[in-house]
Amino acid sequence: DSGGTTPSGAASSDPSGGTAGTAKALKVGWSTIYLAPSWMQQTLKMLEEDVARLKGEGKVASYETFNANGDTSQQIAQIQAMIQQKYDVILVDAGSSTALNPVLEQAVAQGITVANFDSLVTSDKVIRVGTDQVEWGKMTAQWLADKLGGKGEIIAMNGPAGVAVSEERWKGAEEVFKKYPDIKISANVHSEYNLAPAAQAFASAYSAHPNITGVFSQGGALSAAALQTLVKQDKKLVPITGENYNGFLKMWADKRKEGFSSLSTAQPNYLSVIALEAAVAKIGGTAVPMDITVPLPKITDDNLDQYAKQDQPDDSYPIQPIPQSEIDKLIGK
Amino acid sequence: MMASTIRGALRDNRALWAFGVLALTWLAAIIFAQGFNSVASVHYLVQTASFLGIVAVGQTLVVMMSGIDLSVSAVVALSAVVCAQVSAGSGGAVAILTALAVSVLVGLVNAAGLIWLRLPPMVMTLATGTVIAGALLIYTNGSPRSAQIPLLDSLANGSVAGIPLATILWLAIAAAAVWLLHLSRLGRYAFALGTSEPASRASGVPVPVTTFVMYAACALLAGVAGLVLLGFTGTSSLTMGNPYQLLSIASVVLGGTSILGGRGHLLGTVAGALLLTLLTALLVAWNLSEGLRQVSLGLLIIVLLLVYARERRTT
Amino acid sequence: MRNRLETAVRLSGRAARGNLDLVGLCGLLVVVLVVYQRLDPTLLEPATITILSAQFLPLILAAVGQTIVMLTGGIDLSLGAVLSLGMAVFVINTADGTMSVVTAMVIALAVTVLAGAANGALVAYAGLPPIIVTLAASFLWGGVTLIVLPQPGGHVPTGLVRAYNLGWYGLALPAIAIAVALVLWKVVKTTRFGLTLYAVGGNEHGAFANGVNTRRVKIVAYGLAGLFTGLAGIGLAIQTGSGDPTIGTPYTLNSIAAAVLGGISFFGGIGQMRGTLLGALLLGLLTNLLLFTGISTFYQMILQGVVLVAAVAVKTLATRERVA
Amino acid sequence: MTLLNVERVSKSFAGVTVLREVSFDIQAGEVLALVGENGAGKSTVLSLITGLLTPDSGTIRYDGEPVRAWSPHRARAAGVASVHQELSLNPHQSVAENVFLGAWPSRYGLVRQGDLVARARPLLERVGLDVDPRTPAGRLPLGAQQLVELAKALTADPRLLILDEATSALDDDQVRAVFRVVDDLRERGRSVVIVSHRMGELLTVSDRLTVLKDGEVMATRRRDETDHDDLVRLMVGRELSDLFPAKAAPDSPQADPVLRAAGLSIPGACAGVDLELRPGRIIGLGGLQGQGQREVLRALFGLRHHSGQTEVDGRPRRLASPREAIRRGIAYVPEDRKTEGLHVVRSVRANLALPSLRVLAPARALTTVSRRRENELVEELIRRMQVKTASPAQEVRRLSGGNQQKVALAKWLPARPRVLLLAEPTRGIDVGTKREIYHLLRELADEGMAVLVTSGDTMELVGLCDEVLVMYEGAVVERLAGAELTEERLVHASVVGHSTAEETSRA
Ligand SMILES: Nc1ncnc2c1ncn2[C@@H]1O[C@H](COP(=O)(O)OP(=O)(O)OP(=O)(O)O)[C@@H](O)[C@H]1O
Ligand SMILES: Nc1ncnc2c1ncn2[C@@H]1O[C@H](COP(=O)(O)OP(=O)(O)OP(=O)(O)O)[C@@H](O)[C@H]1O
Ligand SMILES: [Mg+2]
Ligand SMILES: [Mg+2]
Repeated sequence: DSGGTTPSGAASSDPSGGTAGTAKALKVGWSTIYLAPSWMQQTLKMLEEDVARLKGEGKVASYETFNANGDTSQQIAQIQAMIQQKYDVILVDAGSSTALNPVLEQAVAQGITVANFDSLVTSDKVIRVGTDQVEWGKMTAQWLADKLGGKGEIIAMNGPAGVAVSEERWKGAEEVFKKYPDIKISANVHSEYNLAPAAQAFASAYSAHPNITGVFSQGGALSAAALQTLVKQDKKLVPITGENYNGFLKMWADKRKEGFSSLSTAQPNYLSVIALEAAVAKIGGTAVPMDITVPLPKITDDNLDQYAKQDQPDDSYPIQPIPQSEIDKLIGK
Repeated sequence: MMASTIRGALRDNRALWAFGVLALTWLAAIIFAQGFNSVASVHYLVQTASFLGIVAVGQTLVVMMSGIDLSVSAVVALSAVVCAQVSAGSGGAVAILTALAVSVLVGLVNAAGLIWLRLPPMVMTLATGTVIAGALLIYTNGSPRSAQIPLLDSLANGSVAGIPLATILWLAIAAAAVWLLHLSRLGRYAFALGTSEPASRASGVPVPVTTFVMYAACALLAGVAGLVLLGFTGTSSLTMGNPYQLLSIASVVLGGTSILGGRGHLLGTVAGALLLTLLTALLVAWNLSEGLRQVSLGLLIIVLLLVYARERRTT
Repeated sequence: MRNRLETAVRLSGRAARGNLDLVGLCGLLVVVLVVYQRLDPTLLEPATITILSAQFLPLILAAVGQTIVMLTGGIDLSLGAVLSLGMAVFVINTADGTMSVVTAMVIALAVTVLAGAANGALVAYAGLPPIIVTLAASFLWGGVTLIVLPQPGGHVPTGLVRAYNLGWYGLALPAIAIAVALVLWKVVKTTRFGLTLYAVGGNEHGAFANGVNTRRVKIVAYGLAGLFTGLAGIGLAIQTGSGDPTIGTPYTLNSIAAAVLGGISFFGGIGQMRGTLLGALLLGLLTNLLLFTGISTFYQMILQGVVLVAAVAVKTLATRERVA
Repeated sequence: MTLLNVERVSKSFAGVTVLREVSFDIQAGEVLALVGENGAGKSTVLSLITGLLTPDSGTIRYDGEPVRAWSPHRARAAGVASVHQELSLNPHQSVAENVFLGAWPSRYGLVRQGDLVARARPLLERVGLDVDPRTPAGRLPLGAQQLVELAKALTADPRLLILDEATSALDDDQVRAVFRVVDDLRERGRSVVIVSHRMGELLTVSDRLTVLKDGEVMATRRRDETDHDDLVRLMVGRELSDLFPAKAAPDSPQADPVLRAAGLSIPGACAGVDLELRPGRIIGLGGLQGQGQREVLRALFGLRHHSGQTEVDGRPRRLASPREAIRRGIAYVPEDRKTEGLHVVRSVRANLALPSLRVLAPARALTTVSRRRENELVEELIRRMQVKTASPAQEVRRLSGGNQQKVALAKWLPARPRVLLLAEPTRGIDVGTKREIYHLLRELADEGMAVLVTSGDTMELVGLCDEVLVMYEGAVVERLAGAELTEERLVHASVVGHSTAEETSRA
């Protein structure tokens, strides 16, 4: 009975979206390219909590997760199935920055509200909630360049080649490093965002270049791999940029007194929550901006203790909760 | 005539070739790329090679009987995840044993599928791999744990007389596998199965027993590799085994073992794993773009195989 | 007399068993379709057919390519990489305008045919087993794809994307493309080359000793597989309106699964393309079906593995010889 | 006119010289026989002619021109057709498709199955084969497959037909059909090279005979200048007496059967077969091709599902797998040695040791294989059976056919089986070796082994066996022993399908 009508047309004009009783409850689905990585698991939990809350408020009727397990074509099929099943809101963590465009636009054309977060598509017809990946690279690279005083030798640890997130972060970093001709990038390593292969990749790069003075890393597991290797080999702890991967944060906290220093940022899990709330708000009639760029958190030597969680597994991504007011501001309420 | 005799002899000893090529590549690396001449570099190459190497030794056992195990990647993760999970409640020793037992179980299931359901090994092991990956998601509820198990930690990171313990473990495993494959009765049966199943059956080879033992041993070794990796990184993850699926097969083949089964030597796989690790490191050192790096890796593997791993025709 | 009769009975029994395979697959397909129809009543409407055929086209064509290679007794582990390569080459050459799309298609197909033929030449001349050659080649072509298209991008004319995905004057273009490709195969199969393909797969040395140029046959077969794989890549590019250098990877194993499900032997020389078609359809529909049933994603992977094992096991057990 | 000249060709494999300056020629309209012991180099020299191999030195002239860049493809195009010693059919394609392999008739480039079948029929008829051309070739019995090969060779109406042991799996009827084809070709001015170990056949069909020994031509004789003994002397280098050993004394006390089968049935292959195998006796299974003889042997070795009673040493035992059969002391040497008999890509040593691993690698040594004892065992076997191999490490596929057969038999001996099942044990084996095998089998029988042999060669059955069961359409129709065991009665029962006794009683 959710019909093919465009729900936004029937929405009330109440900008606060507090018309829970009158608006119909929504059918929400999330299609994700992967579910196995712990970041995704954490995201799923956060999303489910928010869904539970919205259900309580009567705004969401049902919720479903779809895992494409790395297969972009399957993700397309999933979204098509969701269109078929007349979902009201489709959340997407995309497996390809371009391949999903047609099907997502098709969903939008059917009156479905599509909110894309984390790994973003290039289509401007959907709500896109993300961080600025180029800025990520710029910010952390700049910190490293400053730390090195503009000269030195570094190893760059990147994610898998050909994946948009990885390429964009590196693009930002490269821009910065171009300004410092005295910083030599002696090896540029690609690895899955995964500790074991990263550790091996770093170990082999490091054994070829033992004189590096810094590491640019664009992922937490990659940073942990690098730091771990240095610690194990009892080598000088050079500055390493990072991410809020708990294994890395714990090690950093531990080695901080030995002079190790980093600047880390995060791809916050609450992107999913913002995306969900943006979609719900949009259906509720709010003028939600199509591009929502969430500021990148900064984890420094000073605020590290708020993040590093000694009691949680290494493979988790601690993050400070985002206040509801902040969310409301981002989604234009 | 002399030349052809020598060629024949060398051809029959492809494992030796693998070591020769390894030595040459290493020499080339030392001369043409920087950083390969240090003790530290050797240390880390043999250490990282041992993770792959342990899996590849197991893979050799099944390839020799003309099988293939595509579930090794899943078993690596399975063993690490189970160990980390169990150790939280029951302590290290129990956890290690549980992990290994579960790994062996997977091997037995693989073998059962081959024997009783008559599935092609590729299909069966691929399917078990998928099932394990799904089961792990359910088991961990998506968040696998970290674990500091002292035994595994020292096994993965410690050294004795400058030789990484992981490498020593690898070589010990390889020695045991050499006995199993090349000296014991079961190994003979595996070779026989690898060259002709009908002839083996008609010669009284115990096909089920051989299959069960070899697949169980392969899975067990993947499990051991998972544990060592758990020790190495201190944490488990659901995807930690992924690189080993194809690389273990590539190591076996680079070691001169015929992928069709029945020909080769297990020690070749040791060289193969080292060679593959070295090649990867070398390509990193050259600082190529990822595209060029993959192209080079593919071409290098083909060229090396052309040197010594060609199959003879059945004329 | 009795002998003759028994032979006849045995033969017809075998024929039935040979087709039993396909009959079984067809039966399963019908069951799946009926269930599907209940969950999605629009199944047989043109719009849904367009969508589904667009969705299945890459897998079906990739499986056709894989089947050709498997019939020669080979296997192509670089199929996914070649598919991405075709897609990448296609999208960097398309701009708006029909002419350029056709040119881009021709260029992309030329590239994938060459890549396939190169695989075939290695298999034929290098004396290396296909599984190894194509494993190494998967790195090679994957690398080439990353050089051609370092990250997702490119653009396919929007009109084409719309016509392909939403129907063109009510015609399901992807379904037509699939039909054309299958007719093409049917023609190839009835040529001498088609028979040679089966001959080489069934007994390579025998074929060679009878004057068949086995090397050329392999090169052509892999090249032909490259053609179908390239078509799959182009289809995927049009479906998604763009190119992605890593999108092809899952097709390697999926195409093998479809072929095996369809009764193509790993040892070559045995199997029919219609089996592969059924296998690919079944695989695609089953995966889709899971999306409608609302089974937890955690269990979906397990189910996929179990379904594959069960399907292939039932098939092998039902059709195997009754020898001890 | 000389069609083909082989001039001083030599060939060696991995340092072992196989052909040494071999010369001979073939005239148009002539049938030339190549004879020689196993491993003399017959197949090798024929492979040079068909382009499968290239000579190390020497020339081959075809039509007076030295052949250049010779390959199977070119040879075929030039009118050389061959039936190789090893079958080259594709088991999964139909007989018709196999007959035209590589040269399928097509219209507008398309091959029509109906057309294939129609064109295959007369060819099959010509070689005396009565099968549906649509049958998959792999389903035919070996003999029929050889005839399909022959039909295939005839498709291009060859100028030179090469038959390398093309009659080894055929029964007498089928052999006659082949010879009709050969005669027909000769009459039309075509040439034929024929290799066979059945000397009698060669002496009837050929015009000249060239004898090879150890890779060298010993002599070439016209048919009317030579006879059986002369040829054997040239081949073997000495006289051969008593081809067959003496039989067991007919009135000697009979031991209890080791293996007994009652009502053995396999759907579509055999029905209600009763047989008893006793120590010291050699029993033969005769009859035309494919009357179920092979399946009986396979069933007794646990390779084929069957119904009926089987008893070992008087106790009922299920023979459900080869392992069980082996455990009960049964050994089997299959007809098709390349798939079930041998690991062709493995060494002679590995093949010979495989069934004896329990002894060579006992549990108390943690199943470690004793290399020393393995080498001893293997060398002993090679010596005893006179296997001609460069070394125990040589791959079995590099052995000549006859030597492969020896390995397939020899590997069972150390296990001291009590029942030996042999399918066509001398197929493709030279006279000298045949004699050795016959004597060996009798020796084994005298030592207490029970032997069951199938053979398409009537003379062999009559000469070797103590009793012969004749099979017809899956049933045993006649049992011949003692004075009743003659070639005439055996052939009669094979063809007519019931015993002479029955005939007389019915009359
Ligand atoms: N499919 C085939 N089956 C059998 N023989 C073949 C086949 N293809 C080619 N040959 C023949 O095998 C012989 C060996 O081929 P080629 O010389 O190319 O191989 P090679 O690389 O030299 O191998 P090797 O070193 O083992 O001799 C040649 O005479 C060739 O014509
Ligand atoms: N590819 C090869 N590699 C090594 N040795 C070979 C090869 N082919 C044949 N030989 C050897 O050459 C010799 C001659 O073999 P060939 O097959 O020509 O004998 P033959 O006369 O046909 O014997 P048979 O009557 O048993 O068929 C044998 O000793 C055999 O072992
Ligand atoms: Mg050569
Ligand atoms: Mg021969």
